[in-house]
Amino acid sequence: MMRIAIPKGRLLEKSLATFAAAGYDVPDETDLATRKLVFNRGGVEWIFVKDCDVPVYVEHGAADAGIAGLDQILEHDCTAYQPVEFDFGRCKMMLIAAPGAPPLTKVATKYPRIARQYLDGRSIRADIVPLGGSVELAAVLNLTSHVIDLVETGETVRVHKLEIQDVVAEISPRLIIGRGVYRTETKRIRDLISRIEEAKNASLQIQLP
Amino acid sequence: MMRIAIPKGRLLEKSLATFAAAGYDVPDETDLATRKLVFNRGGVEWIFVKDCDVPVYVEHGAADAGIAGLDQILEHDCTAYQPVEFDFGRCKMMLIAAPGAPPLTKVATKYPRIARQYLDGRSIRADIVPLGGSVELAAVLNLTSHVIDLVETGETVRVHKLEIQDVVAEISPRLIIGRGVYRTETKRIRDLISRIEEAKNASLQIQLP
Amino acid sequence: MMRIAIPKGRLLEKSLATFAAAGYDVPDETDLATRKLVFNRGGVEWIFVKDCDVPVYVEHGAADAGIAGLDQILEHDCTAYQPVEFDFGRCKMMLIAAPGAPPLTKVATKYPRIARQYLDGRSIRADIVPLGGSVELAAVLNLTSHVIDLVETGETVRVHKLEIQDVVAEISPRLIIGRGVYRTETKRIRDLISRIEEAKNASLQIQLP
Amino acid sequence: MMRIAIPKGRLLEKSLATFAAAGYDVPDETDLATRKLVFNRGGVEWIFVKDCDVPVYVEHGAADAGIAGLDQILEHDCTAYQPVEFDFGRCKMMLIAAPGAPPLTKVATKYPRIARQYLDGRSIRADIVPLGGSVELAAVLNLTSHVIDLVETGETVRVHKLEIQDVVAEISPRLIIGRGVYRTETKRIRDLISRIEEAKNASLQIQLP
Amino acid sequence: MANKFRYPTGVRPLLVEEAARRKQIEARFAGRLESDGFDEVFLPIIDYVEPYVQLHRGDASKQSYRFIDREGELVAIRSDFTPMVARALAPAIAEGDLPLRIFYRGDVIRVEATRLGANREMFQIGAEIIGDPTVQADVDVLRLAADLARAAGATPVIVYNDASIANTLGDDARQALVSKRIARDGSLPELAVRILDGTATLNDVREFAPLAADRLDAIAQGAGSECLLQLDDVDAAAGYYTGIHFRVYDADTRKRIAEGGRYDDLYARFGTAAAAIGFTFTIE
Amino acid sequence: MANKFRYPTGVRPLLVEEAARRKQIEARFAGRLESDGFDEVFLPIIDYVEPYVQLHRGDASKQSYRFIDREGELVAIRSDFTPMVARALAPAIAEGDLPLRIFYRGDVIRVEATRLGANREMFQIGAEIIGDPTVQADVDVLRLAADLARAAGATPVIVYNDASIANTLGDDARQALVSKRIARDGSLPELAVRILDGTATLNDVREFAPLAADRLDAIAQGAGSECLLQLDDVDAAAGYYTGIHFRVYDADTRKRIAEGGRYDDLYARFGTAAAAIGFTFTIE
Amino acid sequence: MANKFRYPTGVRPLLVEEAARRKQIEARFAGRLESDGFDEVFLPIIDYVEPYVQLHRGDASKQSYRFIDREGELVAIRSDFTPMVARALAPAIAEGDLPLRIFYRGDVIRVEATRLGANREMFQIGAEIIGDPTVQADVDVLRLAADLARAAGATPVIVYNDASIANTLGDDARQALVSKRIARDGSLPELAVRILDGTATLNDVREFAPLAADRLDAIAQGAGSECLLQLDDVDAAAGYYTGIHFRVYDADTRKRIAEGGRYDDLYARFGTAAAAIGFTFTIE
Amino acid sequence: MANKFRYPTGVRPLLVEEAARRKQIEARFAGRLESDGFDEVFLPIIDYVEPYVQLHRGDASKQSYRFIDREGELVAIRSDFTPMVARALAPAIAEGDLPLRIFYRGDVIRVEATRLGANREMFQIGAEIIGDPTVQADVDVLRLAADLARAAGATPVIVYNDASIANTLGDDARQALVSKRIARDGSLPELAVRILDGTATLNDVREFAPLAADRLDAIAQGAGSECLLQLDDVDAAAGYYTGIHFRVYDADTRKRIAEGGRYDDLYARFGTAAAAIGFTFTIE
Repeated sequence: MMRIAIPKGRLLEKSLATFAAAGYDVPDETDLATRKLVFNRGGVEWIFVKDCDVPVYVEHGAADAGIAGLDQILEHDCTAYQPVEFDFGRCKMMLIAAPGAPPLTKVATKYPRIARQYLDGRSIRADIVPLGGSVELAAVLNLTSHVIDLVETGETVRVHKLEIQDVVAEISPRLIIGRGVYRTETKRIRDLISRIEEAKNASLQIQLP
Repeated sequence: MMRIAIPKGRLLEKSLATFAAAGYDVPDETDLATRKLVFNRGGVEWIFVKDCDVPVYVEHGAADAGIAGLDQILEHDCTAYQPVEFDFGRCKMMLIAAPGAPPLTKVATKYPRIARQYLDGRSIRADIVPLGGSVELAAVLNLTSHVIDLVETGETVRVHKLEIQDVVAEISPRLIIGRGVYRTETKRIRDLISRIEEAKNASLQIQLP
Repeated sequence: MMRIAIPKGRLLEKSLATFAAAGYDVPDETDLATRKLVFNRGGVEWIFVKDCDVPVYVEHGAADAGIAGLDQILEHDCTAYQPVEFDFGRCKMMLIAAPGAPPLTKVATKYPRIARQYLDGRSIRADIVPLGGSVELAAVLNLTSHVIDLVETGETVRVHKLEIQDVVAEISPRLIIGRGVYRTETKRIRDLISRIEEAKNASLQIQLP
Repeated sequence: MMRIAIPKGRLLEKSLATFAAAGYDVPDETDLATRKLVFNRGGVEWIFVKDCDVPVYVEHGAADAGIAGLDQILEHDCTAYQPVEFDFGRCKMMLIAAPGAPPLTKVATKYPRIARQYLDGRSIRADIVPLGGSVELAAVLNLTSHVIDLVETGETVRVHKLEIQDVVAEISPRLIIGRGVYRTETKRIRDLISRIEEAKNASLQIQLP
Repeated sequence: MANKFRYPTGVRPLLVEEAARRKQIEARFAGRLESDGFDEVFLPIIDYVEPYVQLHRGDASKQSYRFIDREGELVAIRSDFTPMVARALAPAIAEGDLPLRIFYRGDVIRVEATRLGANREMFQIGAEIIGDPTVQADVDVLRLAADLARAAGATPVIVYNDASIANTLGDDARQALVSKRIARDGSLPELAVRILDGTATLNDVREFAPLAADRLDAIAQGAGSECLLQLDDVDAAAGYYTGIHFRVYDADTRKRIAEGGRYDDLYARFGTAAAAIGFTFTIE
Repeated sequence: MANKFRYPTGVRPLLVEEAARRKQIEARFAGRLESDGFDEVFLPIIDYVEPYVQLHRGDASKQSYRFIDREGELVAIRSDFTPMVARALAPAIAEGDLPLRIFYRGDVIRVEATRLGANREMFQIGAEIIGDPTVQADVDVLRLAADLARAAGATPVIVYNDASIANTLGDDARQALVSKRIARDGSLPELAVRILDGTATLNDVREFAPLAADRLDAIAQGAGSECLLQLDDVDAAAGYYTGIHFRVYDADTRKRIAEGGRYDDLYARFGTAAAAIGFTFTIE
Repeated sequence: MANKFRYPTGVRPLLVEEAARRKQIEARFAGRLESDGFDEVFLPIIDYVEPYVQLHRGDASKQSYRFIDREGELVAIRSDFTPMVARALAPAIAEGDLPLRIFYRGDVIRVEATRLGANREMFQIGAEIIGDPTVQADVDVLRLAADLARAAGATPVIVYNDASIANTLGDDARQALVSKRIARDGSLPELAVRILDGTATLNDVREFAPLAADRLDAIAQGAGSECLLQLDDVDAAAGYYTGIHFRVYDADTRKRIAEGGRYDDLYARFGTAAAAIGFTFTIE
Repeated sequence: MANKFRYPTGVRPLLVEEAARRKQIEARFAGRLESDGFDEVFLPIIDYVEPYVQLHRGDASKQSYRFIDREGELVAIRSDFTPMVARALAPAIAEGDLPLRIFYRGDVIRVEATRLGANREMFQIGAEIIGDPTVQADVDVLRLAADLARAAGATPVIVYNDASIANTLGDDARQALVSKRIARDGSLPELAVRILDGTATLNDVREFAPLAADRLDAIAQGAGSECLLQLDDVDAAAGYYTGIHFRVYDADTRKRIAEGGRYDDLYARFGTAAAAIGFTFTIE
């Protein structure tokens, strides 16, 4: 039986919709209303984990496939295959600061690995302060002059009277597949991929006109 | 003006109650119902951050004082002073596994630093798999054989049909004070400490029959 | 005034003859019969030192020029210029062993640096035992199975009933010139070199029938 | 059969005399007049090697015992036992320079290891220039400001108009015994030692009155 | 250090039971290899970095403990066997000796901050045939790898491909095959798309890489049923493989347990041209 | 580096013949030890320096390759087995398991610019009995060492002494015994002089070190004829030996081939008190 | 390495503007120190680790870049000046020269995985008076530190204590003072509790540590108003301080900018007994 | 370590008098450079090895202290300034800023087992003009070097040549010029023989290397009388010099005190194309 990891956060609904469109029997709203995190449906074991944990389950082979944002894939240096990139849930990793901020020497973020790569790539010598949440607050309260965070609508940035200084990375959700299962269960995995790809393309065409 | 960091999570109410008992004018329920995270009350700037970020703000001098669990203090290797230990919110960091689990070689946790120290101290060579949430699920789904997590009531452990194997650490909330402010604002900080200590002792006497 | 280093050993006579043929006023036999080692003649200070010390004096700038065998030049890793190579005093650095000797694992020599380079170049892992003299005796007395030494006539090898296994290097005497003096006294040094070169060529033509 | 190494240099006669006084049948003058270096006499194989090579033969077990100056023992970092120290052939390792020499920054010597230890022990940062002979000449010709060399009578120092600045080490000849043979041929070696010791004491008493 | 029970990353002692278990595994492997005519060589636990510089893929060198020795040379603790075998044997090979059948074993130590955990000491045992460029050698080695995997209690699935094919497709196609994410907008060769989709056949490949296609055909006829040709099993960098490149998985755990292939140019780099094919099992 | 055939100081590959020879020696040693009830343990090729700091005699630590690891710790490549065995086993010993009979083997790598040459890679194989403080264990170990030496083709001469005796004589006497040069002017204890001259008996020793004398007496009665008590075999520093300390020589080559002794305090340093005696053979 | 603009942890170049700024700061410090009769010494950027082993507090040695040199010695890149000054000067001090006024400056490089960020290169400039054990020297040094802090644009708050007091209170009390968490159940000396509460006076201290109390009294009379005696400013380990120990904070940023104190035993460790007091400013 | 006064190879402290002397020299150099409009930059004492790998001539990298840092990267202590300046400045150069006049100073530390002694710590001070490809820049730099040498008390002799000429003569001729030993049997170009004999003129050179000849002509007209064109001053490897390459000797001691030249390709390697010429004085 195949095990698929679904992110519990902002990608949850679209992820389930995609699998449903691909013909999978996914857990429904009644299921989700329970506190349960594991469901067997249509020969698949669906597991619901935090967004940031999807790449971990797939990398370790504890899930065969999953849907994860590129932010989490990069942050975990996840080596799983990423055969399908989705059009929903796209956003940007941004460098944000208060207007008139001094040069960047200290930056708060939930993504220390991505931040490190960004800084190194621009030869900026700055300390990274890892935070667990409310990252923009760090710039407001002068914990750091800058923050690096995911921006969807930009509302949080505006509310905190901050401004965007740079795009760190374009972020999109991807279907990820573990390397071991891809090699040893090639047939079933290729079937999964092509069904998801078709569902994606179908949804694409619907959106188009 | 003094800035005090309050954890938004499970310690929120007791933390505020303690400061109130110590005579501080703390934000009230109406305040908290807003989405705001920063309040000025009675000459103090109260900031509400994630539990895990309190030690970060205090360590960096972005808050003068705060209340943080020992779990977060240890996990961040925070060097702030810890003059008062509270009696509320105590719990235990536990090593948990399914009944009949194999020897520990891989452990999932939200506290990788604490886990590393625990394993090293027992000469156990095991991989640590850092997770963001639902840690017990890792043992259920065989991502890892063991998990290390905070246990308050033990309910989660029971629900997942796991069992406790060892106590990793006794966890209690503490008042933490930054080193720089302690030295340069000694008088005001000592006043804060003694007021909190009195409030704690008073509440202690109330609890005693 | 120029200072020239003459080797006291086997190259002494030919060295002096070369400088004489080049028109220099060199110390004569009466001089050499004294125990003196330093002579002023014709605007040159002639110093007589051990063969192995000529490269040292020239390298350190304590002599401007000298005559030294390639064995000593290599053994001291001497960086002086070697503008003229002489035809007298040629010999060979040889690898020598008793007939039927075991594979080379330990070799005695007066030239440890040359031996090391020889062994490394052939990927032979062997210990080098540095000796001060009577090197062939080492193979006779089984201090080592092999020796590396200079061979002129081969007489010593025969007397000790040893045999030659390999040629380590072709050795010839050279005129050597210090790098500093070459650059700062270019004119005088070039004059010295061309005089010596002519004297060498003249002697060459004499030898040819 | 035992093999004993005799130094060919300044210690030759006294070394042979000591073994003779101890009742050993040593090679006589006629023997020494030949170019031979190995002799069998009275159940002992006597080998004649350069002073500096005695410790090498004993250290490697190619000779069972020998007589060597402390200068050569130290210079070769020889680990052989030194059960008897002789009263003949004593001299001193000296630091020598021209009158009014500048501070020591470069020193020529035949004993680079001993020189290094001397300099390190006095916290003197100086380059060592290893030479093969005529070491005092180096100070005369300004190759180095100082030299470290063995001084017996002091004649060489006076001739070169140099002066002694310090005593580097007291040097005496010693009977040396290889470690392996000492342990596996204990009886015969102890016999050798006590005979040499008696011979030494006898000669001591003769000299006394 | 704080803790007196810790060992450096990548190593730990094996006490009585574990040592016995390790010895049993070793014996099973070594016994089979010896009975097949393979001779053992012992390779040093440290070696210079420089001779291998051009062989390392990407940051591989950072995976090993490295340090400067007393002569100022950069030295690494062994973290990969195959190039070491070539460096050790190349100067000693006489043509008349070929083909040689060699095996080796020992610890490899990696210091890398591996992704998502996994910092264990590893034991490797490997074998190679030197001087035999034939398809038969390829097939023999595949069979031997399968047999050894079975002897170790695994259910082998051997995925193989020819390392030279990816070179013919261009960098963009290679990258797409590595990530498994193909732009279906016609910007990539159709063959690449078909390879990824699993619809490509050796006939499709033959057009671009006729030798590799023929070779794979011949191998397929000789190889056991546990061997699966997977044309999309492509690495980001070529490494030293020149022909067949395979990985052995355990179908039960889905973990990779061995890797191997043909590296006909490797010995020439160390001074003696000789075809070679081999594999290495990694035991944690 | 200049030379592509060189290997770092202290290591080199063993190709087919040499590897076979090494395996044969290993098999002979291991076979004998296993049949005597010794169990093998595997020890890591690298370890931290710090746990062993107080055990090293003089500049011993400089003999090994040392480097700083990624965590800033000082790490060394294995150059001596005995303390490693104690560190590895001590935390795992349960009292009921004792006495344990353990053996181990592997390469040790030394980088030292050794005096007068001698820079070869070395293979060591050793054994020890943990938790048996009796004279019988001392005698058994001496016999085993002699048997193993014979199995390796040597003619063993085992020189032994008790490491605790030198401590009772004072530093001056120790130094004299180490250098074998004794001032005969009455400044040293008479016993020291007699020990050096070879005239001291165990009765002489008994006055100063009664326990050691009795122990040596008992050992002498059980030990084979290849064992020679040599009271002047004293080291400059005590090291970790607490009782008998012996060296095995090959009478044919006069080379030392093994060293061993009793180190009853060593395990306690690593957390579990247990008497222990063992030895290590070194094969170049 | 991936990135061609990166520099190793703890260092980076200072280009024109930054270099000019640094030079200005240096000039301001050095000018003041020279006009006060301090002479500069230059200290090496690397040194052996061993001479300082007993001086390091805890894991301090792991904060610096360390490596093994060509002779096998452990060497560290400079990460703390004060003990280096003592090692350099001690062999050169003649008694007649004392007191000496010395200053020094230079980069210190730390490699530590610091808590919560902070991995910058640091420049230090420090001064010390050697051979003057008087209270006046203590006071002079406090005043000098305050003046230098002002010259650097800071508003100095100097917190001082006597390092010898904590030794008289016992380990439990020291630990309590370090963590600022005191068990108020009578298990600790009352003095410790009062020190933490800020109610202890020098008279209270005098009972336990009369010399330190008198000394602090005398210092208090001479020290400027920016100096605050804080008896609870206690470190986990004594380090090398023997008397006054102080830290200079900038009241504006609440950051520590300098640290210093009296270390009368330090020079003796390097061969020449001499009282000494000094401080070091750290500029990021 | 044996000796508590020793410092690692290549470093030692400078106490009061020596430090004062060094400061005086520094001040003289820096004063002159600043008054000529050169701005100082500060360069790190350690840097990664990798960015410089292709620039090193031969075993140069072994001359420096090298070690592996906590991230597994190979790091070296500074042993040559010029490429470091380019790496530090290249990313920061804006075209409008050019030409830049930069100087730098600091210790360089070499660990090499130098031939025949000479293991001292060295201080270097250097300057360069970036972005000015003209002959005038060459002449200005030669004059500046001569002036600085005089300011340091030396009698400068500046030997110069064009590094590009040797490339046109072929490897054999280069080798002959490096060793100064020419085979006079017609096997080498006649120009090489004449260069060595000192009879070659720029007209002879012009045939093979017209640009270099014209440039040297122009330089000769502008350069002071202390500058000597020596066409036989050729190095074994080209290094990074692309045009004039010169060495400053002190005629009194015959020692080389500075080296410099034009390296118009160096900045491009670090990301920003810019002509550059400079020199470095080395003070022991």
